[in-house]
Amino acid sequence: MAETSVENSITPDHKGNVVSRFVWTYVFATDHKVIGLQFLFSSLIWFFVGGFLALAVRWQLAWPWSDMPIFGHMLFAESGGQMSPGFYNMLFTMHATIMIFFVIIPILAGAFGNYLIPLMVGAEDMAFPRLNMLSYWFMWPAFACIILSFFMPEYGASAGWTSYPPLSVFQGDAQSLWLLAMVFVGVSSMMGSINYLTTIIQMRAPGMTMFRMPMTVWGMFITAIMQAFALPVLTAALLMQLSDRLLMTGFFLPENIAVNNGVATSGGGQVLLWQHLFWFYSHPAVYIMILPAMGMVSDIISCFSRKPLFGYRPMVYSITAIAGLGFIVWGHHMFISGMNHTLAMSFMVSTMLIALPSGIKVFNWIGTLWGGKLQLTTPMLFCVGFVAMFVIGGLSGIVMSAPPVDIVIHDTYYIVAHLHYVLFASSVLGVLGAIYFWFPKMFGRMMNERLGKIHFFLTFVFLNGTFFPMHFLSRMPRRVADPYIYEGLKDLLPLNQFMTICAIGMGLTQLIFVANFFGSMFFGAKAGRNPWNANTLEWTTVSPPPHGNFDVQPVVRRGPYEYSHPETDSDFFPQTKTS
Amino acid sequence: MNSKANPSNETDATNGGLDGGSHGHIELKYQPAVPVPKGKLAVWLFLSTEIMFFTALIGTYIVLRFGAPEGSWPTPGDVRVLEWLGAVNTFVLICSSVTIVFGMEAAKQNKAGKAKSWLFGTFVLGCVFLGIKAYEYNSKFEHGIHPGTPRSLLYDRADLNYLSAVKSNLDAEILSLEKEKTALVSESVVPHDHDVLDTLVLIRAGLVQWTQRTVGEAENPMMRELALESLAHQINPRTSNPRVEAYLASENADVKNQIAELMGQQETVEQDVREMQERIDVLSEQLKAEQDDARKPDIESELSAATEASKTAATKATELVDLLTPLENRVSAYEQFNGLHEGLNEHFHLKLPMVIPSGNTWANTYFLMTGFHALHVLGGLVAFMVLLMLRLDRSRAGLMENVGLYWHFVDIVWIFLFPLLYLF
Amino acid sequence: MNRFWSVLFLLVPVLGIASILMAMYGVAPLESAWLPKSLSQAGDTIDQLFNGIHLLAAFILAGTVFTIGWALWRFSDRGDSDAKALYITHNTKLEITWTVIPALILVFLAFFQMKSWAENKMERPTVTVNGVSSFKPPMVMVKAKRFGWEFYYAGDDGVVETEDDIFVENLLVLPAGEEIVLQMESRDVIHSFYVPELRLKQDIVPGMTQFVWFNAREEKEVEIMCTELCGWGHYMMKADLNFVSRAQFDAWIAEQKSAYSPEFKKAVEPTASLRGSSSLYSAERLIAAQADLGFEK
Amino acid sequence: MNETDAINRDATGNSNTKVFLFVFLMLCALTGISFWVANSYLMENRVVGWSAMMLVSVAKALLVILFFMHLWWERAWKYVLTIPALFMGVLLVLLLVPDVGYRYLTYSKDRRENAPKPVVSDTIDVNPANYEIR
Repeated sequence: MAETSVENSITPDHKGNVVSRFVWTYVFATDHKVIGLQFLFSSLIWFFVGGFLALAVRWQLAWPWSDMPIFGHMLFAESGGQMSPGFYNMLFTMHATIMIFFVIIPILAGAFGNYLIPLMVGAEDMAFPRLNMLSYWFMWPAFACIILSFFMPEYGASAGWTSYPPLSVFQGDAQSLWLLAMVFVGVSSMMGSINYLTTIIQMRAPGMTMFRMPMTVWGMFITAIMQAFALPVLTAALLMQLSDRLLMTGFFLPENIAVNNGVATSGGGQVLLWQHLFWFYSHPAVYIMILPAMGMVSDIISCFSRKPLFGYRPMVYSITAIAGLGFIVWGHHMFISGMNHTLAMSFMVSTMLIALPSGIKVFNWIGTLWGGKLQLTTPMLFCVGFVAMFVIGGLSGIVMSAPPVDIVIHDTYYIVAHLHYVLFASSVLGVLGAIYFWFPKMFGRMMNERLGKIHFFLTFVFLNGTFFPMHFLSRMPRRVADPYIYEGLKDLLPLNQFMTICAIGMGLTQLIFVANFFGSMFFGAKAGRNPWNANTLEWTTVSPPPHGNFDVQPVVRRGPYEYSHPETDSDFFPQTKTS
Repeated sequence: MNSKANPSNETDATNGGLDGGSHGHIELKYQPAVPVPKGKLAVWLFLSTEIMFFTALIGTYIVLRFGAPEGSWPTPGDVRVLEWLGAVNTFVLICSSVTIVFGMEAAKQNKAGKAKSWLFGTFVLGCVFLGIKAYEYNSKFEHGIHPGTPRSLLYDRADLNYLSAVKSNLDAEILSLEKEKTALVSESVVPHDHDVLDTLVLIRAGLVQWTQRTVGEAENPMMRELALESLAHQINPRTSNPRVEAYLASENADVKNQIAELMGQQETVEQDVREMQERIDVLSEQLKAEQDDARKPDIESELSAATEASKTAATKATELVDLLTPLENRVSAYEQFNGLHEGLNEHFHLKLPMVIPSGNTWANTYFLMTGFHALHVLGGLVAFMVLLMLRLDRSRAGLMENVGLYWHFVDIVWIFLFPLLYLF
Repeated sequence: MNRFWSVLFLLVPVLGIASILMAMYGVAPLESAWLPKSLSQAGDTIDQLFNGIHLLAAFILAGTVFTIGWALWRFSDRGDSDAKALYITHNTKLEITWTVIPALILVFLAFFQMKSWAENKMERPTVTVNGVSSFKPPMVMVKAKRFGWEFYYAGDDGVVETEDDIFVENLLVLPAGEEIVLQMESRDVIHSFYVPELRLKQDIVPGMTQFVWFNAREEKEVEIMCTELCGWGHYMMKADLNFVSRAQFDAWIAEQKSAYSPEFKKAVEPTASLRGSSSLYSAERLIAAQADLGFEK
Repeated sequence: MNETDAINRDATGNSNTKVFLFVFLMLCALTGISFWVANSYLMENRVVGWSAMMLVSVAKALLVILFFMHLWWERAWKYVLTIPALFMGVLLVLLLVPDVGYRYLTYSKDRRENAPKPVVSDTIDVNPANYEIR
């Protein structure tokens, strides 16, 4: 089937209007760009599903037990439109699951990784196109499981995205589907990461040494390594939990635990073992969810500052250090879990250390801005927003890496604030910036700047309105359907209502993005090969690039960030240009 | 926007690739960082992910095994693990590693036929490995060693839950055998070989009900534990357990003494019954013979007193029999079952619940690790089957090497699993 | 327009730090946010760390984001000059400085708060009797279950998990001004014991016994929250914690003892007497086994 | 790239056969050794026996990796892959160890009552005369 999709597949107006041709080009695609777009579109769809779930969570926190507008009467006719506490648990569980496993990881590694890696290193395609196709296809069983789980008696898994046993073993069948979905996502990511690594190691264009690779590729490279090493551990743990649920084994269950139907499991297991194995993956996953964004942000900031990236090599080293340290800090999620307290201290020290490379990155981005000739385009605004928001997320990370402080804020809204500053305010802003930046390359047309800037402004304001006040709620436990049941939390209601209003605003703002995205796809101004005057290899080919990517053999002569180089007249210096 | 900077012109990009079969774009040159083919690099990367997968499994094993209460982990004999069979399997895998290496060498020298026969040898050895594995699994399933509670017959300690499980298991078995027997009789087929039913009935009377009684009456918790442990020991002795054996022997002696004592009592009572009977006979003769009405009431009252006494004695006799039956059952069960070296389960091919401390955790981890290893072996066999359909000349040596790398990895995993599961 | 964006970014640290300070020092309208007043010495230490790290973070936030905003203000391309951007690729001295200084701060932080961690989680109070020092025995055993809290006060023997324990549900009354040790166990899934006023939180893991200790200095009524998801009723898993004077506490305990008749005990915890089994499930299973074997007692 | 060249460009096929046979014999011998260790006096101190068996296993794995998987003949890139994998695998297991040691100490009473109990214990008095029989 690889041979069948030889078309210049990416051009939207390709000639054969036969259905089968469409199927071969867009469904059984082995071209990395088509697969990247497949990941992009499915992630964006899930992004809106996950967003709806988040809004429902916010609704309950602001107006607890009130009738949910529109959906309440569809779903809870018998209870008069109120959601049940179990449904609330499902909402945040599925919100987190979808946002992490179906949105951020696939959009960063799947969509941008697929689209950009071969283009940026000068390869015609991924090393193994068919494996690449499979890695997208393995997302579909996961999608199917998750969609199906919504129709199970509990409307989906509701044990939290961390799925801590024994609770997760007590849950209904939706939990088994959830575990299966995660196994499929894991297999998909593992196939993808092996593909990326091989491509980056073996298929760089002549002259493209490792230290001439753009930061985007570096980010993807390190991410792929982390996925390759961390995911198998999660897969093993997921399979063990699945067998605890279905085969009544007891890897994570102590003696004398009766699961739902009253049958005792054999016991002998260890509850904390799941948390160790889970966080061994899920802490690196935090970096998997931000390193590619950091790479893309570095490229975009350098491009629109018209200035070389400040400290390229330290940036690379700090990414590597983050990855290395990222594997030995997982215990900071478990400070108060009953883990050995001395072990907690060693995790605390490594956690403190990991703040260092993150800090270096921030300083280097600021160094890049300093003395530049900044063009405040939409992608640039999103990326500067990324840096500013990452500072907040990183600093609250330092606060909670101190175990005594973590005693207070663990599992409270402070954590929710922190993780949304890192995952939403940083990663998603970076992703949106990257979409605005590479949209011309993907579809051959520019996105609307005015709408883009309005989108940025509203998103930026509303996200801070939603997530910043959460820092003040370090006494409000998270995952609680009705916090106002506690006398001490009753006075937090107005603040929660304010956050919910901001969250609704943020949700509505994304409609501007949707309009801009689809409008520009068809009516945007035509983009040439290099609309941003950028240096990296993907801008040397046509937009969108044809199958095979390059019309001339790219030969790399310099690093990716030679903006405003004194030796040339123009303020940019493409990597392939002969001086 | 800015075309002057573009290093190339915009001509042939859009019409590239329209000429059917070929990709239609230029052949790009690369600068690989590692002097190996892409496929081999990918296999190595895949193997590093596999290392982490098995690390997680082995880590789980280590946590559960070394975190289990001191001294409770089952020995190979407890769970029917044959060390030598594991060693044979290790040998089989080592052999298969060698054969595939030779196959690859042959392919490199372009000897396709030779390569194929080496590969076929590897395939056969892999099948032998899986066959031995299947045999091992089967021998465990036969003994009720399953991962997971509903089918597993393993209990972590001899307690009341265990006793109740044995009781219900035994009752169900007896009931089904009895049903079978009735069905056979009603079909006027002579039931053959129902020794099993007799054995089960004796186990119920002489072991389970006895233990139940002992546990119910014992005041000393130590005695309760000993009674339960001795039941578990008789069903499935793990190692020689002098404490339980001494308990059983002394209990047996004690029971025999009680029987002797009761027998003595029984004789006296029987004597009484006989005497009473004689007296009644004499009295009723007297009553018949007596002509004097005035004396009749006296004899009648004497007779009724004698009848009463006889009745009491008879009751006492039956009571004694009631007391004696369990004791005698106990003694005959002891005589019949105590010498059994392998325990009831093994000797009579029964499936009664067994006490193997940490047995369930053992089964969970054992089947987890060997199961995933066996799945990997199976994957290798599938790859071999695909390879066997191809001509294995020099051009396929790289492919052979990749499959070989995977197979060696499977071998290495087994190299670690063998001591961990069989010898530790 | 460029000015507009730089002002937007300059507003981030201004508003952020202002609102944090308002929350920290209880200025309206954020007077009720942040943490409640600490009730214990250990809580004060944690508060100092918490606020201290926040002030440090605010300082760094101001420094970095102000620089970003200023860079946008100062270096934006307004199309009024042909000059190119500065060609700076790196500055080793600067980079070493901004690596070493944060590193020193972080290492200092790491070692600085180890003591507080040890005090809170590792150094369980001891008592010395006749020159032999041993761990202070727990005053109450906390049993978390879906969805409520059970508290077993040590009876006259001063030891928990014995027959004379006094059982109270969803209400914990403790004397203020004393070092108190609680023993924590779970009956089913993981729960977490959180008292914001004491800055105390501990996950309660089934099958595990853990201890927490604290010393509240005031008489106050506070709440115990569950902070680990434990099922649909997680949100209503709440208990009251009343700190009272020693005299009031003794009176309360005496009252509980008299109210705590054997019949009541049997009614509320039918399983507690069964050979000390403390998990709901094992007790149920034992009852079933006993009924099966004919040992109803 | 010529795929066959990538493998042991220095060694001829003939000498390889001898190496492979030697490795095979070594592997068999080492399997025998670990089998012997398991049944020997070394297991009297279990930690010694376990470490000995693990060392033997590491030796066997090294033999397979170096010769059968050709790493002996590969260039330096081999370290890039093998060292991180080794590092992370060992680390994961090592960091689980404190919780292993911690585990049995923190058993709750309930769990201890239902936990597996070793059947044979030398410390218990085996003389039944010391127990009252009804």
